[in-house]
Amino acid sequence: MASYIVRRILYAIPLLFLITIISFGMMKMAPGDPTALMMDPMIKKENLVAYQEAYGLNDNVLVQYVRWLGNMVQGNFGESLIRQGVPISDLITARLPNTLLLMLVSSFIAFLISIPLGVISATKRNSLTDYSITFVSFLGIATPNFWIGLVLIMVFSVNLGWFPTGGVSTLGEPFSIWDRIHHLILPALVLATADMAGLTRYSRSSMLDVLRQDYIRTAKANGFKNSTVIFKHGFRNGLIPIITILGLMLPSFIGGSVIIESIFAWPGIGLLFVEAAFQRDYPVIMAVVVIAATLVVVGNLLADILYAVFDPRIEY
Amino acid sequence: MTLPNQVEFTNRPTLLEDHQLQPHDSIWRVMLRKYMSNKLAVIGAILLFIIIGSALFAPWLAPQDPSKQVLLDKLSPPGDKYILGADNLGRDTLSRLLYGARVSLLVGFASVAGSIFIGTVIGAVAGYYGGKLDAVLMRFVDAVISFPSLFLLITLVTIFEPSLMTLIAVFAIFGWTGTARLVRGEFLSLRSAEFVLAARTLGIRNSRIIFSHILSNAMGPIIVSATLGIGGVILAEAALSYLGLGIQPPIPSWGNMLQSAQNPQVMLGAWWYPLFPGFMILITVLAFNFVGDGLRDAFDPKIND
Amino acid sequence: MKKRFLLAVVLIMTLIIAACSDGTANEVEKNQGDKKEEAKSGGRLLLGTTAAPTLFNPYYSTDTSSSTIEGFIFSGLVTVDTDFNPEGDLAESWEFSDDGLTWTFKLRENVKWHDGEDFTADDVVFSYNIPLHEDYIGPRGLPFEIIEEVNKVDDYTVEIILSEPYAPFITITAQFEILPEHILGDVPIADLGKQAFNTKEPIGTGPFKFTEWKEGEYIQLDAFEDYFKGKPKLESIIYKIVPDTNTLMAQLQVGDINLAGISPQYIETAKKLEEQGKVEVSTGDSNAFEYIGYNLRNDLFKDKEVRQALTHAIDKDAIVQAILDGAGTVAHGPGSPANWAFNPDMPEFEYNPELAKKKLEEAGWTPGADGVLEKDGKKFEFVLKTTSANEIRQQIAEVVQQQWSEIGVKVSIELLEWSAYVEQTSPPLWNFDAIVAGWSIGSDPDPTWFWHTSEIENGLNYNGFSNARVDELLSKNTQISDLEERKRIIAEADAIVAEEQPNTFLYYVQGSLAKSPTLHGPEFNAANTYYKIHEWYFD
Amino acid sequence: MSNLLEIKNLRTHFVKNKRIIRAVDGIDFQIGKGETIALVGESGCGKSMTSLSIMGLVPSPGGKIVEGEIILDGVNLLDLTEKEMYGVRGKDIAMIFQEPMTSLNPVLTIGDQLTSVIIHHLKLSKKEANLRAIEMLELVGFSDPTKMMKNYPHRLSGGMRQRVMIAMAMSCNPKLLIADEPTTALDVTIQAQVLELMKELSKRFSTSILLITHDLGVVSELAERVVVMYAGQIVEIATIEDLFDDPLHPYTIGLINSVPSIEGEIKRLQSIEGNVPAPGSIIQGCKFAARCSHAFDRCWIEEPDLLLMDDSRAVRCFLYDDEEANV
Amino acid sequence: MNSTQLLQPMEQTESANKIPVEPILKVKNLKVHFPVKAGIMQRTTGYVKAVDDISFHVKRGETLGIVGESGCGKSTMGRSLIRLNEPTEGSIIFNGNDITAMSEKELRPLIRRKIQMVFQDPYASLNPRKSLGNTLNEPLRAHNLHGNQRERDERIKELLNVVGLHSSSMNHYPHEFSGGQRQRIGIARALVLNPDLIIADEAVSALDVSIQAQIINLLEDLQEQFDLTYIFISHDLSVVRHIADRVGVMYLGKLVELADKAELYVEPLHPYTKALLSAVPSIRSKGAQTRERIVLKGDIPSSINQPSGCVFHTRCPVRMEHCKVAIPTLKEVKPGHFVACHLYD
Repeated sequence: MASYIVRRILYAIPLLFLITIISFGMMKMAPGDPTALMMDPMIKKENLVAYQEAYGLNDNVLVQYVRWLGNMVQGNFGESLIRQGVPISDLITARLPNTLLLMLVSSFIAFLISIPLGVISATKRNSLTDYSITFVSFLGIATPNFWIGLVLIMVFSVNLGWFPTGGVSTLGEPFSIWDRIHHLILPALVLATADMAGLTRYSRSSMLDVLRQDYIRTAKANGFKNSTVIFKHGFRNGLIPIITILGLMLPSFIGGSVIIESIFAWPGIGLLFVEAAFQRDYPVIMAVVVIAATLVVVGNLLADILYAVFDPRIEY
Repeated sequence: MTLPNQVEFTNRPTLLEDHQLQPHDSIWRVMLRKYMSNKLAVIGAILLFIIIGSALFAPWLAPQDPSKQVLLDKLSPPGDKYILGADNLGRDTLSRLLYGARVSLLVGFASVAGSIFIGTVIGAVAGYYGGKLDAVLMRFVDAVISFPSLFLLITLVTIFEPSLMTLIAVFAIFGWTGTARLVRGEFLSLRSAEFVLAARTLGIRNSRIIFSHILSNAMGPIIVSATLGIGGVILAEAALSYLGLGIQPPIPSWGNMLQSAQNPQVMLGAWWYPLFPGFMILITVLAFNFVGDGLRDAFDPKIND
Repeated sequence: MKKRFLLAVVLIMTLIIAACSDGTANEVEKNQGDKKEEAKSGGRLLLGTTAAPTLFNPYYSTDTSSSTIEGFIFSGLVTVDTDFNPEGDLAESWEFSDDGLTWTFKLRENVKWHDGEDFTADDVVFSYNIPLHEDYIGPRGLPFEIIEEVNKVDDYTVEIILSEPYAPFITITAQFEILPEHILGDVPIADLGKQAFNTKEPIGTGPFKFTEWKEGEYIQLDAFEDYFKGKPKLESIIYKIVPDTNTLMAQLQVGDINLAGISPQYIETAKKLEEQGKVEVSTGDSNAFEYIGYNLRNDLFKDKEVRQALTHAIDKDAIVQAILDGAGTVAHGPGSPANWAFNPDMPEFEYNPELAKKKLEEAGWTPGADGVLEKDGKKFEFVLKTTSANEIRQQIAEVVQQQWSEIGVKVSIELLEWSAYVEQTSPPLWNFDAIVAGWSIGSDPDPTWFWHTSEIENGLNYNGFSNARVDELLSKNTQISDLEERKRIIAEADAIVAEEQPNTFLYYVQGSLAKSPTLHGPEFNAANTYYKIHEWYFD
Repeated sequence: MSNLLEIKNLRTHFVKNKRIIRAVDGIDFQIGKGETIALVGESGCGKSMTSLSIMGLVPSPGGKIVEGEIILDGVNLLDLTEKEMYGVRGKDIAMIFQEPMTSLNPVLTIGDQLTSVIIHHLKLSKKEANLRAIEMLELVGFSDPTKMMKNYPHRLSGGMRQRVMIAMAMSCNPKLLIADEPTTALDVTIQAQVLELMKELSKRFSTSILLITHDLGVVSELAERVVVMYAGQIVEIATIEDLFDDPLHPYTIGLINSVPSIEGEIKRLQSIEGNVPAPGSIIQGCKFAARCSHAFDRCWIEEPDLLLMDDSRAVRCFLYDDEEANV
Repeated sequence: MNSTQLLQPMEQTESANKIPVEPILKVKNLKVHFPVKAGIMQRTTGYVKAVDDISFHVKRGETLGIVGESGCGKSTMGRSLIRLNEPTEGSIIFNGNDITAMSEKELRPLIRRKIQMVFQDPYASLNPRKSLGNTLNEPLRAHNLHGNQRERDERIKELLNVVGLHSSSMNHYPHEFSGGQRQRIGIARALVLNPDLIIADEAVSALDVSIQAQIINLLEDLQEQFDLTYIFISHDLSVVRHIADRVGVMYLGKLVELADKAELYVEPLHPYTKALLSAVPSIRSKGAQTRERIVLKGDIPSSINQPSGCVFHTRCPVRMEHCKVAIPTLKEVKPGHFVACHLYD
């Protein structure tokens, strides 16, 4: 398995390389001058040129790419165009933990709710329960995420006052776990709903697949109770494809954070990205895009490893 | 001339008697039967039919010019004058919904058509020829897929300005990866299917094998993913609209109609305004999903009941 | 809000708190004075905004959020009061020579930096020399071009020599705060923009000292005990960054924010909250106007009558009522009622589509087969550009598009992302037919920037407006230090501009400020919302 | 020889596309204690569904036992509750399946799978169950059973997996072992091994075996009596000697003659013309008539009953109907 | 050339039968190896020797049976003969043409018309999206045979008749046919270009016994009728005995024995062949004595790690010391009887 893991890791390297090329390429397609936004229209022309010179905006594209990549490999993402003098890595390190926390918690919620639902749906195939779960999942897929978020804020935060309207913690209050959880519940829930629906559908079909397998018949023929058959023999097998699905869902999960963080004022990289996008802060946009893609690659890597842990058939 | 040994076969007249052959079903009819047995899929198809129909006939169905503003009537509730109320500029919501359907569906269909095309070509090439080409193409797909799509969409939309054409292009350019993987998978498995081998041994040309033998059999999953993809694009456009990066007003799309209702004032005071575009998005995406699900079952040879 | 000089407010893209000066300002002050004795000190001001600041160094930042916070941390030589009158801040008093070229500032003594050091003339000399330095890389060079040299007379006296008389000069000294020479003096000017000082450890002489910047969440400032005007009553200010206005409103409603500017679309919501007793809203004209600008390089708009006709076709009142919910005053010319130089008596082109049609017909434009006006086979159609970043301008564009269509003018709307919009509308491209835009006027009302011929090539006169009389008046206005005289000159220039209608002036922006009822002090003000912030307090 | 299992008039039906498929259409037969009986027929004849009916594992929804009795040691299994059946499956009746590659759970070790069955039915401790499992593995011919316990199924070849399946099936001393095409998926040389093993075990534990297969060769190796099925019905029951020496039913005859022999030369194979009827097709008269070279008028109209020829012999064909003989 | 002529045996074939001439197919030292990639860098660490140094020839008009257990490489070998798998080494000479290295373009007029294949799985071997008529029409069009559609339809109808299907079934799709009928379609498709050699890869394995017999009979009839040469690949020794003239036995990619069927089945020489034959369960009938059964121990080794020396030595009941080291070669020990075993050195 070690060799399998090492191979997966090595495989990720060219992927990351391609990711940087694509990100950089996109940025360079931008027609506008990034300095336009931040410049006082009354700036002296010499100053503008000096400024562009100082930020290397006039160099050859390849030179810019190599410089950027080289710096990035050393953890130096450069500096924000807007927030002069602030290393982007500072911005990222301040924001990333929030995003990761949100994602971990919401994926946990998604798992906790949707996998059992999917399993129930599969074992009670074509029953009323199955139809209800299916319908609700479809509803979940079809409802715009941000809409759920806004409604929840209006109802639970503004009208009922049960939850804060946003942010990671109450400002100025001393740190408390409860306070953090209190702030986390709504955004995590909304982020979870988006993928919960899909995950329920996937775990249903994965479980249905498993329940059709011969070894399930074997277990039944051995006289095991239905619940034993489903959980001991079915569940783990059903879980394996879901792990892969989870890896595949990661991009949409991280993508969803853009919206959720915007709605809930959650200071993660998604919000940073939106801010940067509106300000055309290219170095920040690039950095976040690369980080987000890297997160996906790393997440997939973890999924692969998890896969190998759960599935003894993976040995090489 | 008579064939030698034909006598051998004359004692088999019953071979093809009707009770031996299953009722003369075309594949399409079999699929239709499977499809019709999925209630939700049938409902979805009916809904889509209505939605697409009303989009096509919007100019005849719309009670008013969708861009006609009566500022004094802004945020009128549903009633006689405005069946579904009026928006924040006093425009008729129903008319805008109908015209918005055209835009939302156009974006959905056009961008999915584009991404299906790109994805199919790349997936087919990778899957059929395999080897190094496949490896390179798939690495590229992996890399593109690693970008959370919303990040890509936002980046590109901010770079290129969110016009109708850019949105379609951006959705198409980054929506193809799923199809590419899917098509590649189909090609890989169909490439070694016995009927393809048979076609090769018969000297059928590669191009014909790809199109007539492999692609026609991979069409099912492609259509399914396209169906689901349209729903996805409509949702994504709405999400972009939320950030103000979707289809730009005054062209009405359901996404930007919903977006202009993102305002506590509206949400509390004029609930009908965000309700209807939201509902249309929901229903349409739901319908596409139902249809996709039904098609998936219909195309799946494994599921026979 | 001294920083609102000029350009900060090209960026009134969306909502930002604007300022006002109506008669109530003095009254408020009095009230504050009355309550002073009973006021409890303490309390935390949660100031909500949708725009994150960038850095705290007035010579490098350009955005409103940063300027606001700089105003808390630093002090300038002067500040402006609620009526745009310059008032001594670090400078106790100032005087200028008869030729208007030499300005002498007498500095306050016993002013402490946040780190305990004394403030001296060296700090002023250092600060004002930054943008003059040849290595200076930053966006703020232009206002300083007028300065010839900055000299230290003694520890508490500074002399500034200008290259020509310039009346608005005093507002520049209000806009650019003083930085500590003892900390930054040794830093090469080229590196100054990237100092950790700017973001992590700014040291000023202002009422609040920087404590923490929680990335993406808030900036915390705590009261500076040794503030030279007395220790602020507020314990701290938390400048909270909220991603969008919806969230801002929600947070205001539940009390997670106790002070925020309200953009016009949300004014009704804010009023509702006020009815519920959750907030108090104060409103006033801000120092800005919104307009539809015509590119006079375009043949379509060369004729004054045509421009006037276009204005006649627009129902400004409906726009103000429907889009702004009344939160604006219909405008007929440039300037702002908030400003002392405002001319209330300018030519008006009221809403009258029939008259518009008539005027256009006189100008040779007659309806074609499709109802669109034509002249010499050319149709009256053009592109109206605005930025997608501003919802109100977007809606205005849609309304105007429709109203123009009623007189046979065909307009298509193009929404541009902000920086692309700036790039396309400004020199040297001027790639637009018409735009929906807005200008904020600086602390000094000088209109030279917008209308003087010399500003066409590389300035803010995007329209390409040129009028000899206006040029003459404007050139004079900055040379004159007498306010009444200056006001008269500016009024005349503004009236000519209004007559010429290079823009359809739509309305004067109204600003609103919502605060928690327990917070005392803040009132909406076009000149300086945060005037005397050290005296604000909570019950 | 007393009967271990009696099946009386068993009917198992399916609903597919709103059509009723009579997968098992009224079958009766018995299995004696210690007897090995083979259920033979081509695909779709209902032999596998018979075995699933006995196990109470008819796939549901869709399938249903509509009539009949399955009496094991005097108890009608169809009267038992699902909970009571848990104690029967794997304990009294064990089963091995055709596909050894997929019939074992891929994520559990061989040991896990074996011991869990043993603990479930024999109520042994973990340790005792382990010993028992090792013993069983040894019995089915693994030289290093302890090591095998820790293995996962994917490391084993098909033959080894089928041995594990047999070990699992035999681990609780079942009264009846149902072997559904146990060697079909195996290579000849491996098939030989497994057949040897089954023979040995059945002798040793005197377990009754219901062997389900389409391969007459395998039948001849293992079975004592044969039940031939066609289209959901039994067409002939005979001892193995009678069946091969003197098959009665035209279908049985056709079946035997259509198999090429490894022993010697046959000039031309005799084939049964036509196709196996599609499941669910409704056929009037004898279900085999359409393919039968002896069919006469009556066969197209009436359906023949299963005629008892003697104690061990029965055939469903009008050719052996006395009434016909009289005509 | 009209359509019916095509169905007739080729004239030159008939005359060729009279003179003992070149075999229709000669295979020399054929190897098909697949690289095995392993380790972190996915280097090629070894080869699956699916087909390892096999030589034989096929005489015109005969049926050569190839038997072996799963994984012995018989299918790969069959496919490599028509270049569906690329041979790694060796040569394949068909009708005097070396086709081992020909381009697809060169293969088309020659091999793609003259060698056809019948596949195992009657479900997978037909394109479910094509009607029977289309399936049979396509190759005719691809090779520009039978000018117009009417002629081609005629030809297809005749073909269907020949394989025992009703001509009305042209418009039906594969899913409407039973397994046996589909296999007839597969055979019709193999015949449509009028080939000389047909490779039948487990052509009857997936069928029920009663149907299997029909198809075997059909294949035999067709061979006689069209003077076909067959390579009949199967794991079923009984079927091969019935249909083949000569039989080759494969084990782990090697041809271990090759002889006339009479000899091979009655007097097998290779220990593997002996074990294989004895393992086949057969219908017990009166008088026929049951042969002594040799039950081989253990499993077939994986083809990635082939045993050294004689590949069979790990399971061989009569192995000798040098079997582990020395690779036996296929030698003619009796006229027409080849065996690769050190016992006969």
